[in-house]
Amino acid sequence: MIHNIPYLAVVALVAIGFWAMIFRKNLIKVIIGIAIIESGVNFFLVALGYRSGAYAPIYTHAPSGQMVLPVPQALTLTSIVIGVAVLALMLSLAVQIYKKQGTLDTRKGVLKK
Amino acid sequence: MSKRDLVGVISLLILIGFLGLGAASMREFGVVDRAYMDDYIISHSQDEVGANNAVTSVVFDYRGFDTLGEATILFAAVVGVIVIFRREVHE
Amino acid sequence: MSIDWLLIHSPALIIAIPLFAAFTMPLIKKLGNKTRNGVAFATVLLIEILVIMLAKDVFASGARSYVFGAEPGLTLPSGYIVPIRILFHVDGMSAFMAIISATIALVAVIYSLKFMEKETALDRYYLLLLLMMVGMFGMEFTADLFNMFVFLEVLSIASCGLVAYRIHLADAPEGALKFMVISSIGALMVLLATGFLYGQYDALNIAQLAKELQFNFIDKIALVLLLGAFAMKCGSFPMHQWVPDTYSVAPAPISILLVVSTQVSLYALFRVVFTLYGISSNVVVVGWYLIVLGLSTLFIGVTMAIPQKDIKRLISYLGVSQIGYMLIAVGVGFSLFANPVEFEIYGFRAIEGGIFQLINDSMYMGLLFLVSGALYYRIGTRNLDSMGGLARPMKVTSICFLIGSLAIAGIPPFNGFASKFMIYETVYRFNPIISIVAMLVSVLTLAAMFRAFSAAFMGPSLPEFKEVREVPKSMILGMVILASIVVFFGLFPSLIVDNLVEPAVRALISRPSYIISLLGG
Amino acid sequence: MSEMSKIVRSISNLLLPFILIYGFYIILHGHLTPGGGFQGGAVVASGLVMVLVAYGSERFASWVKEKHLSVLESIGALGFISLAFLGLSTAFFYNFLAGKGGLFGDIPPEGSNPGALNTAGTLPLMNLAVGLKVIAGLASIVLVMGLASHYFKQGGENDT
Repeated sequence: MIHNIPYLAVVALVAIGFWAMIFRKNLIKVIIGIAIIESGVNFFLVALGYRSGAYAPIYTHAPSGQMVLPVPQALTLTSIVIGVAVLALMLSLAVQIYKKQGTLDTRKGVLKK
Repeated sequence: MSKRDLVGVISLLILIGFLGLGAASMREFGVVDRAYMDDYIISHSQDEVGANNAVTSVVFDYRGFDTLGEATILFAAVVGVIVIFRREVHE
Repeated sequence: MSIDWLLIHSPALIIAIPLFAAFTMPLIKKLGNKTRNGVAFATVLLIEILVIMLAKDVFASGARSYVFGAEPGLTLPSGYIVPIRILFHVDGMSAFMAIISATIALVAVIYSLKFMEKETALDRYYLLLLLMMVGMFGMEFTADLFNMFVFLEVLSIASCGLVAYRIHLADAPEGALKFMVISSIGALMVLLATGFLYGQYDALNIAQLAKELQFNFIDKIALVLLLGAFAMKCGSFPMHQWVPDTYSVAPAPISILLVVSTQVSLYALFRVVFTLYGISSNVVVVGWYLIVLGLSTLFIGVTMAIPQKDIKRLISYLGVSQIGYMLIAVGVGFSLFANPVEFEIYGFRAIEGGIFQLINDSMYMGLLFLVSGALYYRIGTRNLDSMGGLARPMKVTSICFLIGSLAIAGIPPFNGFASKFMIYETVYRFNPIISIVAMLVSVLTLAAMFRAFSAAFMGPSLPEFKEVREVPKSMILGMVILASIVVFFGLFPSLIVDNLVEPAVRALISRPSYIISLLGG
Repeated sequence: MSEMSKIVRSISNLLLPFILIYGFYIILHGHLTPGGGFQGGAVVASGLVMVLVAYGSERFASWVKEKHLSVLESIGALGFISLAFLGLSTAFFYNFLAGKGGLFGDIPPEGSNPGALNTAGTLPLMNLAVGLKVIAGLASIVLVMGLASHYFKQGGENDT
């Protein structure tokens, strides 16, 4: 159990993100919640690839010893870029919503019908 | 506390318990017992691809197709933002 | 460049050619509108031809796999035990789905040529449409969980841009944002599940994971996450609210592609259930989960549809309820999976009914959305109360709407009847109550569609619609293609079931052959 | 966004060349050291965004047009997918330059080594293409959003 603290931190991040999504009334905060979940998942992927005491999987001037797993790092890179793309789109839509309705409050019409 | 909040709290608690149990029963952090795919890449990235950086060899060679998808996503997002903020919508 | 070479590389080319065309779009903007429309049309036509060629080959001589970045056929690196690279695996089911997506995309482009003419930035419109197509094909062909996540995101982001395309409409940013929130949560759940599975088995390939799966606690969590994510994305209860909001603001050709994209999520759900987990999971629990999900979706969708005044929202809610039929049929089939005798008697036929319903649904839903788009094009409103008497000026449109509504309600001789009858028949043997509920929903669907038809097309001609004419020819062509498919499938259901649906279902349920064809014996 | 003070502008002028060089270094050495097209592209784009913030989006837009950026982005994406297409004699995404001895065709010595630039086949070229794409893409996102916020502040409607 105590060895799994990084995974538990992932659960905490995901939970915080979902909390923000469900209970915050400001659209920007909902989007921030999604971004937090996103970072939690990225953290999970990177944590899966770690080997205790190992080095980065790069041979340029590499010290001798084990290397950590390269695939999760590549997956995380992909997922970070996807996160940026999603964030950019959602924030643009939030700007347009604000312009049309003059509010970002989810209780006042936005996203509720 | 409204009904909606109550549903939210309950589903959040279920989620936390569920994922928390899963995280606690995962393999120990830092101990990788099976890594057939990753060990192959670590040992072959230099002779197959010729790259010192195994991560880059995964990103652009072994899983290059994912990276094409990723580039496509960024492209689509840029186009989407431009479409959302265009000034004239009728010709 | 022989046919053989083309067939070997076609899984990659079907993705790569539209991508290439999409990336060229901003460069050819200067060459004029004709060139742009020509490139978009030529690309989808070429892809349709390639998909049909590939599907014919797959149905005739078995599944094809493709390895990215290594010699064809070398799914495992020589002398090694696990796959390293990204693999594509095109079996009967993938080819079946690809035919649906390619056909609908072709119709959408034909319809868009006139329908979208007055909008600006059309190069970006066609670009995103092609990217949507790429996302669907990627999800259908891939045999890699992470790759599936990537294409799921390609699909959602491209569709989000298109849903928000008519940004001047009051609800457009909201509909798009709702869609984006649901999609990104779904995609993150898929990614989390991928992480759980990767952490245990150090594999991302679906066949490799299926081979090693032990169905322990963590696998169960991953299953729940994947089921939840794809159920959310296919618009089933309780996450169905985004569907009408999104469909009603999107342009009509995009709505029909969104219908197909929900079905692609459904395909991913079936792929997870049948191929990734299959018999090693608790089939009765998963089967009943699908049945309950389907029943609630069926019922909620149709009850929400009846009071709607906006024609597109009405059709969208009916679309939600149609998803329920497929979930029920496949759930019944899957819950009998562990019981070979009963599975042979009616379980297999139930799945066939569900998959046949899938192709039929995409066709008549597409037809109905195109008709609603045609009405919007001519009279500029989606409100049923302000329409009336349009049958006289818009004859073809009204006939198409009639065909679509009879098909969606399951009236013979249209295609909806053929597949729904298979579902009633088999589900009745499983549990009569479910079957009766499903029939009841059909009656309610008929009532909703009848109301819409009489409100829009019947009655006296209104004075403000004196000037209304039939829509342009390319839009008619798009509707007529779908209407003739609906009629044809309804007249010759056994032809379609034997030649298209059965190979697809055989491929879907045969988990061992999926594993063997990718990883060897 | 409007222009910031003289101090900010001068400092950003001073920093820009260093950021650009650092970013291009990360892009070009992607196959040897940590980094690559995405990371280096993000660094360069953030340098451009710094200039945008310092000078305001209107002045930036008079130097760099959004349509030029989208052409650059298309070229980067096309370069990337063309490199993947060129391997099609074997398979899509086949690394057709690695180990052939020509351009980027050397094989590095096994194990730890100081690293030679002329290795890794198509990887450096793909890094460059992706880098170009990311620079143009991220810069145009920020530019479009900046221009739009300026436009909205003046009470402009976008449905004219």
